[in-house]
Amino acid sequence: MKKLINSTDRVVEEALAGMAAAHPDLLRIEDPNVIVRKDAPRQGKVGIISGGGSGHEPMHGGFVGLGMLDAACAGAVFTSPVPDQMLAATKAVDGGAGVLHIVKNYTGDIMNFEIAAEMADAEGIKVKAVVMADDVAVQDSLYTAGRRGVGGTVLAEKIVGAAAEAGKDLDTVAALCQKVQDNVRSMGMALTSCTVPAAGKPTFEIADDEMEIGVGIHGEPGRRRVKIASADEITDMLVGPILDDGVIAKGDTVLAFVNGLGGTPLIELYIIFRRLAEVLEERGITIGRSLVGNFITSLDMAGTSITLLKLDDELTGYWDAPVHTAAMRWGA
Amino acid sequence: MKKLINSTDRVVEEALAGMAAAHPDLLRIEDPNVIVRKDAPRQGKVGIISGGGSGHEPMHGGFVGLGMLDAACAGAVFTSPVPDQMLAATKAVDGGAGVLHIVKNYTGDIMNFEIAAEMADAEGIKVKAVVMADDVAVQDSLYTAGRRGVGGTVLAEKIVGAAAEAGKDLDTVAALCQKVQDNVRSMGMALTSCTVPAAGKPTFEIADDEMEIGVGIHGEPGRRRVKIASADEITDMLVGPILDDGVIAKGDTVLAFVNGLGGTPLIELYIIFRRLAEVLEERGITIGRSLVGNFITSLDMAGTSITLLKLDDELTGYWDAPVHTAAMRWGA
Amino acid sequence: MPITTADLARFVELYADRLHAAREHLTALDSAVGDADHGINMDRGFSAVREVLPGLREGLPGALAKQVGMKLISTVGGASGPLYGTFFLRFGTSLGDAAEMTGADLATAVRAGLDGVIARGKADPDDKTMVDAMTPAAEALESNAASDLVQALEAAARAAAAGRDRITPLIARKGRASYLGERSAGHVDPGAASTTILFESLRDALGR
Amino acid sequence: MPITTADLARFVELYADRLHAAREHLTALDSAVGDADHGINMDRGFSAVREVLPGLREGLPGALAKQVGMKLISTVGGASGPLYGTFFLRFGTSLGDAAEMTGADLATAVRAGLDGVIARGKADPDDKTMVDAMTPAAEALESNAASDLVQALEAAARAAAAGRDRITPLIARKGRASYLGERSAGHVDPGAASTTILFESLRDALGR
Ligand SMILES: Nc1ncnc2c1ncn2[C@@H]1O[C@H](COP(=O)(O)OP(=O)(O)O)[C@@H](O)[C@H]1O
Ligand SMILES: Nc1ncnc2c1ncn2[C@@H]1O[C@H](COP(=O)(O)OP(=O)(O)O)[C@@H](O)[C@H]1O
Ligand SMILES: [Mg+2]
Ligand SMILES: [Mg+2]
Ligand SMILES: [Mg+2]
Ligand SMILES: [Mg+2]
Repeated sequence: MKKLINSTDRVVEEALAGMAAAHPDLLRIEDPNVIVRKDAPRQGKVGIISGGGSGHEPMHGGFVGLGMLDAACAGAVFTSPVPDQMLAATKAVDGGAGVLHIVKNYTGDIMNFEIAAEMADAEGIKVKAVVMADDVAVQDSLYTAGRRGVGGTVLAEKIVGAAAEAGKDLDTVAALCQKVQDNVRSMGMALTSCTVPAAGKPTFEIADDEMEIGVGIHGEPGRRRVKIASADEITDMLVGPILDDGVIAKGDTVLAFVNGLGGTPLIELYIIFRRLAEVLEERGITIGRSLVGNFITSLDMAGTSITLLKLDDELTGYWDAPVHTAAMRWGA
Repeated sequence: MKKLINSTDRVVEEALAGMAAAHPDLLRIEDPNVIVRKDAPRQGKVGIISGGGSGHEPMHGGFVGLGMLDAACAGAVFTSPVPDQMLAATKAVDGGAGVLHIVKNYTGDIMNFEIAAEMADAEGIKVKAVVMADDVAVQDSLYTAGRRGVGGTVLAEKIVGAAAEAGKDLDTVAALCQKVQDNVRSMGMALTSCTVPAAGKPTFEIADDEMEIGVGIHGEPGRRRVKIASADEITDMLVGPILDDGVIAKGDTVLAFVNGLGGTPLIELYIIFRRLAEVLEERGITIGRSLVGNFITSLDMAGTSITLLKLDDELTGYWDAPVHTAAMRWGA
Repeated sequence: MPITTADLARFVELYADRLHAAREHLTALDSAVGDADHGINMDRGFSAVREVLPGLREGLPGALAKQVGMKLISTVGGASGPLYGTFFLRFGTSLGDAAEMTGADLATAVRAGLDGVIARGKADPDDKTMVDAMTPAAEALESNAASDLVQALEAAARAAAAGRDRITPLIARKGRASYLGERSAGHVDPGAASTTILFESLRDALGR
Repeated sequence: MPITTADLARFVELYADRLHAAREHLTALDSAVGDADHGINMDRGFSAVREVLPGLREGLPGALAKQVGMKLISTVGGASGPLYGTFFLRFGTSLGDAAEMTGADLATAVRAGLDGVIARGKADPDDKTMVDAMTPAAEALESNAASDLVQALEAAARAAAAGRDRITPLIARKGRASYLGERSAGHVDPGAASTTILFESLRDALGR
């Protein structure tokens, strides 16, 4: 395992300390491993919090700031945070208008957020939760834990954060978050495994001529293991199932998001974007907005994911609204 | 070699096509592989161009836009662009006020930019060139090709771009670029080699327990090969030579830039930043501004580089000025 | 012979030791079907538990179990944190203010813990989770409650292991392993493995 | 027997073939001391040259060499592009409008090319660059100019190879290899290797 770390036990704490040192204008770190917007709580504003296992940076801590998250909870690597964190975050950002929990659909995240919501409720804070579950690699059936929350979460946090910043109330931002979920679909693939620091070795073995299609952001095995293919073929293997899911159709305008999983350089992501634009054009779908880069990663995994969000004027407006966080910034 | 590409011959062209598809609001691609700011040339504004081998994305193409570069020339992977490209870029951005070439100090880049400048001169365009050479890993002696241009280039492009946007003339922006060069120092290290697509295998072999200190951004071997160390020790090995170089001293305020080389995830970069902040504090140096992320990469290499720029009000003001490019954006 | 707080503390300590020893093994199981952290998670939680254990030895068994549960909830995270946390919390609640417990009390407490796990995780039988190891263990304790404690604990440990092995060929329908669909068949469920270690530790700590 | 445009074209073609064959080898040499692209660069440039060659066979030898040089400058990039480009450009300029060239003209043209390389790259002798292979080759051609062309070309090829090998133990002081300092000693310079192939191709194409 080759990593820039000091000790496998202190990875998350030290990374958060680094964030605090790098972005004192944006955020502060509170115990236990909660990244809080510098000026939280803001009276009368709905608080937006999210969180999950670490190892997906910049998600979620890099999205704390104006127009996006009020706080993020950083769990151990690939492990849902504990309820104490979500409770601390909820209290830190509650400005009297209630708090929205944006939860990625994983068994652990769901349960820990649920417990936190029960605790917050007991303390008299109004909490709503919306579950993101946009990964079409998982069949949406009774026989699974349901679709995973992946790239769509990044877009939801930006859009919902803008609405909260604009003064919308808790019901409205929760409904907006659900609207993003209803209109966003993603799928990813890996060329290599990630290595969890505490595990010390790659999560899965994969041959030099193989790739994993439909991989999860925690190195969970995907839909199938196949022979490695060209960037164009890979793009097609990801876009196909997204479009087949039926949410996005001919005539729609989308936000096209090509994400890197941490070990893949930007030059390759643009090669994927080239083909994505070509496929969408062929299918009569317009790219209204785009995002290319490492936003929801899987430690050092090489690979990519594609996320498409069907846009309308409301979503586009919130997407374009000013945001100032460590990892996403415009108009401010 | 595991990469998201279609053919080793088309890597650069296809990545540029992807950039054009993703950022039509910012840039256009002109033959031969020149990334030009959408609204170039701007009458009366000094044109700022840079360029170099590809494989360092987002540098330079990701820095084309408002307040930064007017054009970037993308050479083959790790190979200086050819003079035709710099000439085309120079012509595309010349708005009558002359053009600044920001050149990284590599033999090939210097010679190719020189030839281009001779050609531009023959066509009556006023060109000045400033050479960036901030890598303290290379002894600045007569016995080398001189220090390499690395992370300082990113900062120079931002600062000089802001000055040009503010209407400064060619001599002024050239002097400002030289001022950045005089006040910026960098050093990098690698945990793994990069793999040049056309070469198909890693540029260098490195054992699982070794790292390369002082590596170049093209996978050039560094100062020394040593046993792998902790993130804190590595940070010290990079900051030490930077501070020993004498440009930055106790009492100074710096822009602290921790850069990823392409295969290293953000979580590790923040662990490096944590120690960097600690060391600077110990040395009585204040962090005025910071930048953390993958800005000047080396394909899929795992590793990091640290860049420190001594700030004054002028440099800080230009750093803070609005910028809107694919990879760096604020205030716009 | 009734079970005391000291016995319970010895069990928790032994379980903590064994989880630490099984850290790599459980993580390897989770690599195959999940995200390679189950051993790390359990070890982190029980290391934290170990630190608070001394302060709990003097109190009631129910209080000890509840504190263990709360510590797990606030240190483990993931799926196993709320589940094992709830198990110990409900286990402790079931004991009430009793100063000691019988084998029958133990069976009741384990059943209460299991019910909590099911309420929290909503796993059905054969979803291939820890529930499939915990359920037969709880049943074994119940059906042996009248007889010798040593025998009951031995039966529970065997039942947990048998449950773990029985579901190995199944396709997972809950947790991360469910993403794998058919590819999950043939892999040992990490949570069922850690639950088996729980009942083995219970046997070895109390079943002298 | 004078050297014609056809001869020169045959040389360029043979050099292109041999660079293509040596692509991996030259790149491997550059991996050790540079950025692993010298073979790729040269092959890219001479593939482009090969495409324009047919149109140049009918013209003057000087024009052919100049077009080769310009093609290299506009397709190779890196250090070798401007250097080899300048070599062929100056080589061609030295031939002027002559329809044919003698062995002495060839020696003069190579010297002019070498001077161009030195002017462009500012390498001193023993900096461990292509100049250290090109210089002895140019000298061999000059000192054998009066004698048989076959013999002169053979001497030049041997001299280039000897130059390449002579500098292998040295520490590089120009180009990327200079970053290595003492670690560059013992490695063959990629540019000296490609220059040796140039003079070997010249010998084999013209020295019948
Ligand atoms: N809904 C559930 N109900 C009961 N047990 C579950 C459920 N989901 C997962 N588990 C158990 O949790 C184990 C995984 O725990 P762990 O790896 O620590 O958490 P995570 O999956 O969040 O990484 C599984 O092997 C399974 O036994
Ligand atoms: N200043 C110089 N003068 C002459 N030759 C040089 C100089 N710098 C480098 N070279 C030659 O160029 C070769 C490297 O070429 P190449 O790898 O194609 O370019 P780059 O170094 O830009 O990647 C070196 O092996 C050396 O022979
Ligand atoms: Mg987990
Ligand atoms: Mg090169
Ligand atoms: Mg797990
Ligand atoms: Mg080279």
